[in-house]
Amino acid sequence: MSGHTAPSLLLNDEQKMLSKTAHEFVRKRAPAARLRTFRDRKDEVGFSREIWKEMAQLGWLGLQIPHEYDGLGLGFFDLCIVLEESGRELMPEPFVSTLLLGAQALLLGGTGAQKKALLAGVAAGEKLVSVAYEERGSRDFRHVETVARASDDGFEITGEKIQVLDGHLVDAIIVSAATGGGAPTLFLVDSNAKGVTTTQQFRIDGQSSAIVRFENVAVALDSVVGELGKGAALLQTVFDRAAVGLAAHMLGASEQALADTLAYLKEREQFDVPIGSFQALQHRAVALYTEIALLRSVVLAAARVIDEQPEEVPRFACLAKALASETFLHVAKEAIQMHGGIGVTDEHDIGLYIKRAQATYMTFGEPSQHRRRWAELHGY
Amino acid sequence: MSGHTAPSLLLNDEQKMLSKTAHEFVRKRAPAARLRTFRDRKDEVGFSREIWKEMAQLGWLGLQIPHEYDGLGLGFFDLCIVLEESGRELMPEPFVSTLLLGAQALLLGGTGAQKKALLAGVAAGEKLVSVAYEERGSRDFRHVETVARASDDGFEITGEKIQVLDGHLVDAIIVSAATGGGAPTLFLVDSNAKGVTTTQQFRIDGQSSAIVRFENVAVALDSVVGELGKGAALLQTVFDRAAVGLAAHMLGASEQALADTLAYLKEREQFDVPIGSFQALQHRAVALYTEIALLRSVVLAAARVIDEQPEEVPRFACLAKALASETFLHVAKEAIQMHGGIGVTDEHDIGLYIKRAQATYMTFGEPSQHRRRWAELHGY
Amino acid sequence: MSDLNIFREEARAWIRENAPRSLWGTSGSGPFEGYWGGSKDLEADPDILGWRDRGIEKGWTAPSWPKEYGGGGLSVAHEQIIHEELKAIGVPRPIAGQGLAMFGPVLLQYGNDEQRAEHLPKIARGEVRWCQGYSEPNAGSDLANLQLRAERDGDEFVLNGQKVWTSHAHLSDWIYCLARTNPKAPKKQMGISILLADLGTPGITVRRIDLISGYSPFCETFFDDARVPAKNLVGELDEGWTIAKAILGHERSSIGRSIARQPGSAEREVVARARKHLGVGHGPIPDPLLRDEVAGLGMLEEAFHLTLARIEQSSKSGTPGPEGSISKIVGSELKQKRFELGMKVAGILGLGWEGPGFDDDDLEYTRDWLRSRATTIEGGSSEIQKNIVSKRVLGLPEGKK
Amino acid sequence: MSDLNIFREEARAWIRENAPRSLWGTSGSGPFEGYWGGSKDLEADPDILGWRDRGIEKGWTAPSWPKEYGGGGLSVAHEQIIHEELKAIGVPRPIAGQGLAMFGPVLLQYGNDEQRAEHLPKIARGEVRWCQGYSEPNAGSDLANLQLRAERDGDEFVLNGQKVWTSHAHLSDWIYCLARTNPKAPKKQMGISILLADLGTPGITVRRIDLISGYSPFCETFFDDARVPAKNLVGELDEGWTIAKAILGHERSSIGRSIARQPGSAEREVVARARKHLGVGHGPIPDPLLRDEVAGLGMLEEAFHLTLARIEQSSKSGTPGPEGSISKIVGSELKQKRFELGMKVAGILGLGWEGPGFDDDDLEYTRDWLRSRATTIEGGSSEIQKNIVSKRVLGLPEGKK
Repeated sequence: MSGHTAPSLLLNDEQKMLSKTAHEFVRKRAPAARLRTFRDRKDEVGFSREIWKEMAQLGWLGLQIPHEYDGLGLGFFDLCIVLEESGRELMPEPFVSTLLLGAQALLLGGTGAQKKALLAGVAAGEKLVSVAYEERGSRDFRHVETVARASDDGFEITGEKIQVLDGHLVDAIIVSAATGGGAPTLFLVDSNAKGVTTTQQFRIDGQSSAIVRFENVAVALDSVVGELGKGAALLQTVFDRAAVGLAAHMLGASEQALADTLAYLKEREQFDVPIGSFQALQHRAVALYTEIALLRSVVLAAARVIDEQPEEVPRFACLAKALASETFLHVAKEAIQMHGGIGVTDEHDIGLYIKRAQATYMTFGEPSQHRRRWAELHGY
Repeated sequence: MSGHTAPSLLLNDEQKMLSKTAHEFVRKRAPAARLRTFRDRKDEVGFSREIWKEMAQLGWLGLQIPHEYDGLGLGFFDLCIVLEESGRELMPEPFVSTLLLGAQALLLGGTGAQKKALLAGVAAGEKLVSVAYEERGSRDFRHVETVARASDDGFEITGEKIQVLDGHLVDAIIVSAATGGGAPTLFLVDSNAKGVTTTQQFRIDGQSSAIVRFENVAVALDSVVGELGKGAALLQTVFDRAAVGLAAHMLGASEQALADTLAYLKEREQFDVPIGSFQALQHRAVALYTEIALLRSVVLAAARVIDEQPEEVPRFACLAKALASETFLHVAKEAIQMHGGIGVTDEHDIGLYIKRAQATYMTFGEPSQHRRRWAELHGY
Repeated sequence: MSDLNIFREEARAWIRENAPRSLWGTSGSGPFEGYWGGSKDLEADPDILGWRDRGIEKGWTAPSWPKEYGGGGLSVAHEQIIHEELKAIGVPRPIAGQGLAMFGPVLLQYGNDEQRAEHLPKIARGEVRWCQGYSEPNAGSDLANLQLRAERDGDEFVLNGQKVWTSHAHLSDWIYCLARTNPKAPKKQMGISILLADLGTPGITVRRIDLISGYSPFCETFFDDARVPAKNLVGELDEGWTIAKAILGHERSSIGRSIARQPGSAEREVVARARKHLGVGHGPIPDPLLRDEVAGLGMLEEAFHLTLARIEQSSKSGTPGPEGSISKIVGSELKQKRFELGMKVAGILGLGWEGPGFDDDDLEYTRDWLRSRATTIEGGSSEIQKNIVSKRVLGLPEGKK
Repeated sequence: MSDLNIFREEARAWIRENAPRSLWGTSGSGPFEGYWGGSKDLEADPDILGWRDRGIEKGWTAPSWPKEYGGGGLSVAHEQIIHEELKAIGVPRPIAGQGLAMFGPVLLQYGNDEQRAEHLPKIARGEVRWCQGYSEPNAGSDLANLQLRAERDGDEFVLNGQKVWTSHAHLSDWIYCLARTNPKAPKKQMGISILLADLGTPGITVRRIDLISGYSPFCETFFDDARVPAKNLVGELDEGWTIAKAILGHERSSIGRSIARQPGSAEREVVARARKHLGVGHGPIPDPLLRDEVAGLGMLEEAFHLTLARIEQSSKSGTPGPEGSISKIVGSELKQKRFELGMKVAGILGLGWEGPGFDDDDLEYTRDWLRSRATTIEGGSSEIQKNIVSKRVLGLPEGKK
């Protein structure tokens, strides 16, 4: 993509201001150290509902949600600005479940009624929505063992989903279940519906999640999201966006881990000099900086493309998520190594980054899966 | 392989002496700079017949050849000692064609008469033998387009082989050709036989090679090497040994390239200090040293295993060749980079190593092919 | 039959007769694997305690220590045979740990008779457990920068400062540590002494350190006007650095080896995880990229073990090569790669910290993966190892740092 | 319509009318692509010479130079439009090379009127070709260590010493070079001056350098009591280093960009080679490992181009980010990876040096692969670039080296 055909990769003045404000908010209000607190008390929520509400009041949750649902009607690009900052402190708030999965599924496939019922609540920070798609027995979201059997006035869903992000906390769950012929369909299910049970799970990265079991859960015909039997294609489109949004989060996390490491390299002295004066570490730090600079270009482009060139989204989603996964994990490993002994202690924040890095690496496709899809998209 | 079950990886006193003598001989008589001379005058031989003869007189060509064919009757391990030293100066003499391909094919599959006709000559440095197996149309030696049609009193071979090492110089060629059902059989062909024509080829690495064409070349029944239709299995066994021998050569080349680079790092000054005092280069040099140390263990083990544990040869051949390929190419690239500008000039020897590295990388299987076979051998 | 061969038969017979069946196959029989003794970590298993007692009786808790100090009075060669025979059936040494493996030998070489008589028998009997006090917050890679102050006051030294990474300090009775006895020495390597301290001494407190993987045996040990008898000085005053370096060198060369488990085990472990998590019971791992990575790991593992074997064979033949210095670097990288790949094949099922939805094996594996990040840091970081190889093996000029 | 837009239409029209059809699509239209002129490398193609003449006539060989010096008297913005319109149809600039791209701007900024009047018109008319004399055998990464001596003797400087990597010196008429005019200056960056020399001066000899890839435009240039008029000093005596640094900075930032070819071209090239050498005309590349590597290359390429675009957009908006400093590092790595992968897919058919059995494309590719090894060395090695980024961008403390 040459200079004059590349999408615009710059922030306008409002976006720069948004970035700055979000940066300050996150660094001040939502330090990564919170993750240990939530973990140690086995917090039933795992994040701060107040902070989520505050972000809603600042308009950040509704950035991309259309005016008609009380959002600001801006772009996915704007949302990514906030997501990037959320990554700096590894915020466990429900960005992925609600803004990247639930809201995108509704925006892309929801009926007017479904959107109306939920999107305004999402923008207001009052409603949480997640998508339940992971199963124990399958690593391919196109193949589901959860089934939705046609009933007199709708469907009955039975099955189990694992690691549903915020699954025990959300108001509504969009679940993939096999309908006639085995192809998945997405259904919008009220979390309080009879037959839905959740069990909280505890992951290394502190992202709230749950096992969600569906036992003959009755849903009406109008609970289908998108088209019957076409859930896989819709999910793929949702994942493409979610992957880009998550990549923005990972970009922020990588940047902060490097920033913390650079600060440590300048401050920590051994052999009577700052360890950052050792050339071997300098060159490795430059390698990290370089990877992050590439990642930044790619994330900005992918976010822009979601708003402006829908046909290019799959290509850029692969690119952004593959690079984000490799870069974040690499940065996180090097950050620990350069911190030395304290880097592996639980009390220092830098070790939290590798846990999020591993979790995000495994979410919405590993790099090799994205490279395979990229190759297919390029015809080889 | 734990300490007490690993094969012996040490040289005995005779072998140490052999290593030392060969080292001195190669460094003094056969400097890598010769490659440029042969290349620039388009030398029809591409190596020194005198040096080959001298090495024969020193007993080095017959180290592994049995007493009955005028060899010393020692092991493949001993041969690898000389091969390692030959690698230091990238010797283009016909080690691979004659000692690793031709002689091994005869030793493993030759009839008494075939061995008798050639092996003593090989040990004496008077006869050269090569194996012709590469074809333009196939990258799998099990599939050959050269055919051997049954005739009244034998076969008629027709086809073209490329990059036959020393193909234009050898006395006899062992060629793979498809017999009934398409399975390859190996035939021993006199180079002067009617219908054999050769065209010298010029490769980057200065290893002599040729296109060899067979046009209705008549061979007798007793020219079959090994069994009819079982050429592929025999070739695989030959390649396993050849891969280990070539890995020994690559080990020597890697060691010398690193040694030359270390010398340069100590001698070259920039910014008023030897560039070898820069930590980033130091750590990269240590990485090379480490890889070479691992390669040395693996090559010694593989060579020993050929002599003592035939059932383990495939595993160790994969291991040795895969590591040798990755290590040598990595060392060669870093050697140039650390030499800076003069590293890429034709007049400095260090640039010769990358050419040999690329050629040997591509010979007897690339690393990924060896890893695949390794996985198969380990049942996964 | 040589003396040693006869002894091997005797040792084998005695071990197989005396080691409780329940312990067979439970241990790699290394110096740090097994029951560490001491007054704080009480063991309940009667078989373990019985085996300890049989070992003490026989003098084989410390086979090569003099009998007067509770040892077996045997040669090092005899001791090695005992350990090999234990390893052959996977039985732990009767007692293991710092005291026997590290501190005892130091005291034998550098201590005085009074110190030996006081401390060694209690170690050999597993009554007193020792830990090591080396690193400090500002003395990690640059260990000689240590600042724990020991000031002479009459018949005592008064200790003030802090040690870190004092493994198992919370379970130990005594600590041997490096302290700065002369802060005015012209070089920081000078003015350091080795002192022994009872961890029950007033002013000494121990605080556990959790790692990113959770619980760990690491501690911080604080000294606040802790008074230690002057007779607890090992070796000469202000000349402890030489001893410390010797211990460190020993430690480094043993770490690489200690990382080495059964050859092929890393590869088999990852293959087993791939089969479990990819749902393929046999045959090729279906993802060719993963299969290639597993094979690469297997090859690295084999190359590492062959290199360890080569080092061992060379040192036995009296011509140790310089390759020993790389075993820590390669071993720790191998360990990290193993866990990285094992995590990769597990996908999201490797993301559990605790609790429902994750099985115990996966949870433990994930903790081990996190723990493995420390491997390239502890015991001399890879960077320090590379500096050492660069200077001592490759002869590259000392950087101005 | 703005002035510039009107000018763009005029430029487009003029170029399409005047550029010979045979040259369309033949060039990336960069500053170094096309006919370099001079008295030694005579061009025979009448279309190229005709295009040169039309360019000279129009003043568009050097659009932004003053008219009095043979330029077009236009603004830099106008010049850029001309170059964009050339690029749009792939027509080379009427004249290209060092003189127009590098030396001319230096003379405009730092030279005096007499020097400008003497040299610039001949460059703008393509009559005199220039080369650059910077590096020396002992002044590569450490350029300030240069030793070419220039001693004042009356109205002349007497030059003794050697330059290396003087690209195209054998085809050039003049050289601008850095020389040491004061060997006693307290720092090595001081006492350096910029001097111009006619390569026909007695005592100057040029020797070509072959690379591992074979023929190259590089030369060594030797000075043996070569006498140069004192008026050939550019800028102040002994103060040439500042100018040299400015030129180098410009050069570095342009190298990364110059490596960048058409986005996606590296990936397409490797895919085409895979199809040719693996015998698959369409569909997936059958080897999943190779396919994965190709996709990785394609992703890196796209990320690189997006980063170049981001740098360009930032600099236009007046807030250039610090990322520019990495374009040389990434661009050169991308180039090397491309050729390494292209060689890998060719197998043994990539091993040809010349002659029978190898097709011309493969032979050229192999030479290009070898040539690519220099990419991370020339124009400031990757190591030097990393030092620069470490210090100036990351703010890491200067090592004591």
